[in-house]
Order: sequence, then structure tokens, then C-alpha cells
Amino acid sequence: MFWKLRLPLLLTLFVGAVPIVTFFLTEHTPVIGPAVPFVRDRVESYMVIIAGFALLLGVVSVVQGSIRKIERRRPGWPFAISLLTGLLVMGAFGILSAMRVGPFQGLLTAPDGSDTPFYWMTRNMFNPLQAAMFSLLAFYIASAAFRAFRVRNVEATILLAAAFVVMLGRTPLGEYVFSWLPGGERWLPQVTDWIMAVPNAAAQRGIIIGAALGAASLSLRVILGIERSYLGVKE
Amino acid sequence: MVHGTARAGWLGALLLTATGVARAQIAGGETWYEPTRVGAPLVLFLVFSILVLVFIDRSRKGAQLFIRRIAGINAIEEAVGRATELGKKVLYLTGAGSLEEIQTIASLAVLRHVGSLTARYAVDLDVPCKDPLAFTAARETVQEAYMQAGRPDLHTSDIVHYVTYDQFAYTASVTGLMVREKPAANFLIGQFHAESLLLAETGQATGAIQIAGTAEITQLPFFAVVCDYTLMGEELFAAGAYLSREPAMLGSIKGQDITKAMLIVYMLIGILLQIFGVHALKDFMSINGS
Amino acid sequence: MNLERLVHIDRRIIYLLIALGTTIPLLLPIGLPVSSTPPVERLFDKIEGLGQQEVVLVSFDYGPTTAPENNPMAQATLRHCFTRGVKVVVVALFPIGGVTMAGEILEGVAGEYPDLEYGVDYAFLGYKDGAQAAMKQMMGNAFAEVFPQDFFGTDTNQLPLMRRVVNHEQIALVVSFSTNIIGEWWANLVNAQYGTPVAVGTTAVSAPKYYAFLDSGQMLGLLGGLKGASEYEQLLIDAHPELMTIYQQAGIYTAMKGMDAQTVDHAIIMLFIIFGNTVYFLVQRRDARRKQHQA
Amino acid sequence: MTELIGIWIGAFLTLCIFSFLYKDNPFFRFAESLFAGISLGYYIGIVAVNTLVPNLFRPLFGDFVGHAHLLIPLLLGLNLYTRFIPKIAWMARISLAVYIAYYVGINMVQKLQGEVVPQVGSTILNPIGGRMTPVDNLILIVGVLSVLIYFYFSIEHKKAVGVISRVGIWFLMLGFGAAFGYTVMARVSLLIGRMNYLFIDLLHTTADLL
Repeated sequence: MFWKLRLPLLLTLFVGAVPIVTFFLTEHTPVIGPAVPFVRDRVESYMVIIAGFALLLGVVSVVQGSIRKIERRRPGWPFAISLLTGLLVMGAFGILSAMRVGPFQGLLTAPDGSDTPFYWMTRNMFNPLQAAMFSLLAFYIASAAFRAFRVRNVEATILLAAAFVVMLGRTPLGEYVFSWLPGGERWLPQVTDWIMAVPNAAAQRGIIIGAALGAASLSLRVILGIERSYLGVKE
Repeated sequence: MVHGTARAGWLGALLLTATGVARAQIAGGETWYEPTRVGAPLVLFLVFSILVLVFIDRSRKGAQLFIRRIAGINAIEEAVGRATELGKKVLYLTGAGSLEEIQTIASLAVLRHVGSLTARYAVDLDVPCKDPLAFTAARETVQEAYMQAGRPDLHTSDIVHYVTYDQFAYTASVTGLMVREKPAANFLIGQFHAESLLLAETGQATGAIQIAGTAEITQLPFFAVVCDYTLMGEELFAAGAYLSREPAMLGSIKGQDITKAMLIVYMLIGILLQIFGVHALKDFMSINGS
Repeated sequence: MNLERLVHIDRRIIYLLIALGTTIPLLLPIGLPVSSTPPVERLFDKIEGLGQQEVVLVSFDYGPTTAPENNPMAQATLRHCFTRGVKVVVVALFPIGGVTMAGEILEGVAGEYPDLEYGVDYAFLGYKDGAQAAMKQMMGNAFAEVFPQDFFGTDTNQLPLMRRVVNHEQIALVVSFSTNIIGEWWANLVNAQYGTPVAVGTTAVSAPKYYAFLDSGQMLGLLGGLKGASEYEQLLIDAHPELMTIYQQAGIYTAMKGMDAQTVDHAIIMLFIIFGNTVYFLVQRRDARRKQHQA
Repeated sequence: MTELIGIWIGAFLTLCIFSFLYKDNPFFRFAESLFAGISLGYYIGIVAVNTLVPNLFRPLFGDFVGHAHLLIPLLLGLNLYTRFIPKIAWMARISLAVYIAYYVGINMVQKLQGEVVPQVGSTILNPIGGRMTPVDNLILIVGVLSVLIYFYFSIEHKKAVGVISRVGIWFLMLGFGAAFGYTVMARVSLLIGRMNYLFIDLLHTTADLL
């Protein structure tokens, strides 16, 4: 039990307390002073390295899953082949460049300044795919607005009204609506700015304060070993 | 025993900080403490920690603490139940964040609960992951949930699986999965970015009951508009504690609430004093600290 | 008529209209008028009031994903500086493609001004990671410390402009084009510490949270999304009509053209919301009547 | 020539993704699976070249004694792989515990210092004076406080508390609606960027290259 549960919990307590204590101190603090810059500068880079190792676990999971899919001829198994091909080609370029094997002397640009195959695939396949997926949001936001903004009750009406005014006020449309009144073309943009700066800011501030306290409380529960879903083992 | 050690260690850490600060004050010269942090942040930290610890202690000793109903949390069982009736799977996303993101930790706490429900009801669970560390932790969490529920036989390594680290490649895969496998319940809990709406809107189109939870201010509106239930900000962080019903967990929520009450009173007094030209309370909380 | 079918209208109809509403205005510009707002005017007036020897620091803190919004604002601001003869120092602090964006935009805009001399009228220092630390170091200590060489590999101290510009003391204004957090840091760290005026051009998503900085005076001006960028383009054309030729070229992308598409798409979405609510209202009324009949 | 092919591959993949709007189809599935594979391969390259080699392997192999401290992250990282050996699979949890604990500690103080303190400070404002009108100031104060009351868990939301938390919900809805409306712009902008790429850039570049 000690190794499986207590040791991780004791480590959690110790490792969690260190950044808290050093947060308030400087390197001039007696006794533990020298630890302060170490914690601030080094530990962070350690964590990045640990996260780097974790990626391989993910890769193993993907490869195992895809192979299983192909072996068992599950629905859509041919697409597992295109997945593995993309992974293999791109990953191989990456690993070879990291190890500087043969012609692979740079990840994105070769020493002579020319683009590598890795870069070519990034630019012509990876980036367009990212941008295309991202831009689907315009369609989704339109259909979500159509479906969700209904005058159902007080809350839904407030939501709708605020969204409607801001949508109007952020485009030239808002200027036309009241432009027949003197100075009217500035009304909706001004109302929009007001909504953003006053009630919206208030709501955000309330959420931020609450969420930060909630996060701090959860942090404390983790450090004290009360919350340990991720560790599994129960006492 | 562990808790005793934990508390002692914790208090020790506090004491160390306090003495460090006190000695720095006396010595003067080169500061031994961060002047902008020792001030409001330290006081808040101490008050908060002590309140949380006190209420954890009280709760453990049997004090009955009331926690109000949180609709999104109560709906979790209903959602898993529906999946059972329909014989379809439950999809659980832990968000885009890694383990440095506290929202991911909060999500794992909820996943633990969802995992034990799906184990108990023998419903399929699917947890595709974006972050490799979150993936590793989710795997531990789910495995343990199935063990605890007494159904290790239902646990397979297919449940928690890795997809890819890219935000939109991940989103494409998961939306594709939603459309093809039509899960009955989707949980979108953790840190989300622009993909929130792509996921939620696709899930809505497939007719799944959707429970979302995030503290990302920019994404909350989309979940609130599209999903059936949304755990907002602080509710997300409280969810794990609420679900566990463990006294220590509930005590920490109470401590956090009392801190909140104190801050509200502090703000009200501060505002009142501002009117009379006294700025002390505001200055104490200003960005540059003491 | 079956009202239920209208309530649950196929979402693909909405998708199709949005696709058309975006494409058509880009190919056949409408030229809707744009009026400006104070946060944009304040930045414009600031640059309009700068002397020819004064220096603006332009920081590219965004990447390709938000280029449709950020590019036009960066182009308009650079054009404004170059038209007025104000000196410009360009840096990039955004890790994913910031330096590429900076290079492309700068090359394009500077190309429109054949009289400009690199190193004298403007300098491009390149990319530095660790935005917060880099900001503090270049503004507090010296640009040359963070960027010993410029983007092209020349010693920074060899550039006549950079011999004059040491740190924040020679910078009249910082303009950050930012996707997310880096613009905030400019206001938080640089404006707070050195008092240098900071303006930020950001995406429409991030703009709301920047209002707090505008409010607190930590930020001089703010361009929010395409709207902010098109306002700036309009102010620029009004003040410097000679730039009209650039902005009216066919086949180039400007915030004003984008704004036309924006406006059409917004109109489509809002009409759908009105339509949805009308149908919803009719259904409610019909159901209420049916209930009455049954009773 | 490779450039021309590349540009058209990009355009083809863009259309494959867009086809999902109509319905799920083999083109989308192809693009989606390729996307998953390529992106994962991309991050393998990035992590290896930008993190593991320069921050770990090169310093360790170059000057082992000087960088012996890097054994800490190396061992913690390798320890994650104990997952594959059933008998000692639990050891991976130690690395997870260390990773989580460190960030949880940082999070805790940073949230209090960086979010609670400044937001509380800036809510303490004199309703009369400042940049905003007294009414705006009051609305802001009422908004922040009522939202905080809404998040109060350990009290029943009845009577006065119920009323205030209802007001809090209204503020939340107002904020959500506004943010939604505001985001519409950004999302449409992205689509404009893509359409611009498909209809203007693509044809221009093709014409230039031919």
C-alpha cells in the first residue's frame, strides 16, 4: 500500500507545496533561497520533457487501435490505413530530422534553406486541414443561433436580446437601423460597447472570481490527497 | 494517517512561509520575499487555506453540511441511464487541456463517477483523448472506476484511447465518431477552446443528451446555448466533490464558500469606504500588492 | 402548412446560405459604408499626430489561423506609419507563425513605398520566444540584447535606426497585433512598468476581455476584429485619399471587403433568428388554441 | 510543380472537410483519418526536435556531468512506460502525481494572486466618479456580486438569496449572449479567409505558377 498509494500521495504533498512556498520567496531567502530560482526556471522545463515522453504512449495507443481495426475488419477499417500512412510518413520525417540521419538535417528547413518534405506536408496538408476545420465554425454558429435563440422564458430572451444587439452593433447593419434619426447611426454600436463593457464585464468578473476560488479549492484537495481520481487506488 | 501527515506537512509549509516573511521584514535590505506577492495574495492564500482546512475537519467530525442542488451534476445519472435504455454508448471528452490545467483534473473527478456508472449499468464508454498525459491519467481513472464498481471484466483498453494532439484533427475525428456511432450521451467536460461549438453542435445534431462543463469564459456561451446542461466555472470544480459526497470534499466546498462570502463583504465595505474617500481596502487588493 | 417542418428546418439550408453570403461579396464587393468608434480613432489619431522621427514598435503576436482578421489591421497600421514617414520597428513574439506573418506583411506593405530605406525607416528584428521576458528585456534594457541580429542576420547595432532606438525611451507607441494573451502582456507589463502607450489589434473573440484594459487606461486604443480593421482602413482613406488606389484594387483582400461578407452573413443569421421566433410564436399560439378547443 | 501540386492538394482536402456539412462521406473520412495521422506525426517531429533533443538528449550526451540533473525528468518520463509492464504498471502513477502536484501548486497561488485579487480590487470602485457613470458602476457592482451569489453552493437559493442569484443568472445570460454575438464575427472572418483562399488566392497562385 505504501508504494502504490502513500508514496504518490506524499510526493503530491511535497511537490505541490514547493511551488507555493517559493512563490512568495526570492533567492535571498535564508536556507531555502537557492531552491527558488531552481523551482522557477528548471522544474518547468522538466515538466515539458515529461509531457514529451507521454506522447509516445498516445502513439502506441493509436497504432494498436488502428491495427486492431484493420485485423478485425471493423467498419471503416480502410481509413485506419490512411491514418497509419500519414502517421508513419510524417512521424518518420520528424524522427529522422531529430536524429539528423542522412539527408534529414532539419525539420522545416534544410541547411541550404530549402523546404523539407516535412514542411511541404505541413504546409499543403496539415495547415489547410486545420484551417478548413476551424472555418466550419461559421456554419455551426449560424445553425446554433437559429435553433437556440428562441423567446422561451426570461433567461432565453435576455440571451437572445444581447446576442442580437451585439450582432447588429458590430457590423454596418447596426448603423443603418436608426440612421434616419439624428446621430442615430451611433446608437447600436454604443449600446454594443456598453453591453460588452458593463454587464458582460460584470458577468465575466463574477465567473473569474468564482472559478479561481473553485480551482484553488480543488488544488488544495489534490495536494492534501483528498481528491485523487487520477491515482485510482483507494485506501 | 496519510491525512495527518498531509496536514502536518501543509501547516509546516505555511509556517515556513510565514517565518521567512517575518524574518525578511525584520532584516530589511535585500528582500527575502516577493513584495508584490506578500500582501493581499499571501493573506488571501492563508485565509482561504485555513478556512478550507477548518471546514474539512468539521465535516470529518460529522458536521452536516448543506450543498445545494446543481442541475448539471444531477443530470449525469439520467444521461447514463438513457444510454442504457437505448443500448448506445456514452462519450466522455476530458477537453483539450493537459494535466497542468486544473479543469482537466476536475474533469477526471467527474470521469471517475461516470466510469463507475457505466460499469454498473454495463454501458459502453468511449473516452477519446487529445492530450497524452490526460490520456494516461484518464486510463488510470477509468480502470480504477471499473475495479471499484466490481466490473473489471467490462474494462478494455479500447475505452480510453488516444487520437491526436492537434486541436482540429482531434475535433474532426471526434465529430466523425459522433455522427457514425451516435452516442446517447456526450460529456464535454474540461478545458475547451474553439472546438467547443464544433463538438457540441455535432452532438446536438445526432440527438445525444449533452452535459458540458468548463471554466473557459470564451467557450461557456456556446455550451450554455447548445448543450442540455452546463457546469459553469466554479460548478465544474465543485462537481467531483459533490458527486463523491465525501465529508472532506464537501468541507472544502464550504470553506471556499465562506471565503467567497468574506470577499463579498470585503468588496461591499471597500465600496462604501471609497465613497467616503478611504482607499485602503482597494489599495490592498490592487495589482501591485502591498 | 406544416409549421413543425419550419421549426426543424434542415440545417444544410442555413449552411448553403452562409456559404453564398460569404463568397458573393468577396467576388463582387458591395462597398457598405463604415463609421468609426473611439477605441479605433484614438489609435489612428495617435499615429496621425506622431512626428517623422518618432518610432512605433509593431509586434506580430498572431499566426496564420487568425490572419483574415489580423492581417488587414497590420497592413493598415503599417501603411499609415509609412505614409506619414513615422519610423517602425517590427518584432514577432507569437511562436506559431508570428514571424512568417510579420515577414509577409512587411514585405508587401514596404513594397508599396519604393522610397523607404531598410534600416533607416524601418527595421525587422525577427522572432523571440518567451514573450513576457523578451518584452521586459527589450523595453527595459535594450532591443539589441534580445535581438543581437535583425531578421536578415545583420547586427542590430549596424542599423542606423537601431543605433538611435535603445529601449522604451525611444518608443512613442507600441502596437501589438495579437490573437490572444500577448497583447494583454504588452498592456500589463510594458504600459504598467514604462508608461509607453500600448494599442492592441485583436480578434473579435478576444476583444471583449481587452475592454477592461481600455477601461483602466492601460491601453490607448483597440481594434476588434474585422470591424476594427475596416474602421481603421476607412479613417486611413479619409485622411490620405491617395491610398484609395491600394484599397480599391480587385483581387486583394481588405477588411472592408471582408466586412461586406460579414454584414451579409450577420443579416442572414439574424433573419433566421427572426424567422425561427416567428414560427415558434405561431406554433405556440396554435397549440394554445387547440387546447382551448379541446377544453 | 511540387508547389502547384501542393496547393491543389490543400484545396482538395479543404473541400473534403467542407463536404461534412452535407453529410458524413468517404471523402471526409479519408481527410479526417489522414488529418489524425499527419497531425500526430507532426507533433512527434515537433516534440523530438524542439523539446527532447535540445533540452534533454543533446545536453545529456554532450556533457553528462554538467547536466546530470536532467536524469530527473528522464527517469520520470521513462517511468511513464512502466504502464506496459503489468507487474509494475502502478509506477507510472508516480510520474503523474509529480506532474499534477507541481502544476496544482502553481495553479493555486496563481489563481488567487492573478485572478481573485485583481478582480476583487477592481470591483471596489467608487460609484460616483471614474470613467463610467454612477449607474454603470452600480450595474457592474451588482452584476459581480449577484453572479458570486449564484455560485454560492452551501446555502439554499430561496427568498432573498434566490432573487439575487436569479439576477446573477440574468447577468450570465447577458454576458453569454453578448459573447456569442461577438464571436459570430470572428467565425465568419475565418470562413471569409478560407473562401478567399479557395476563390482568390488559389486561382491567382495557379495563374502565377503556370
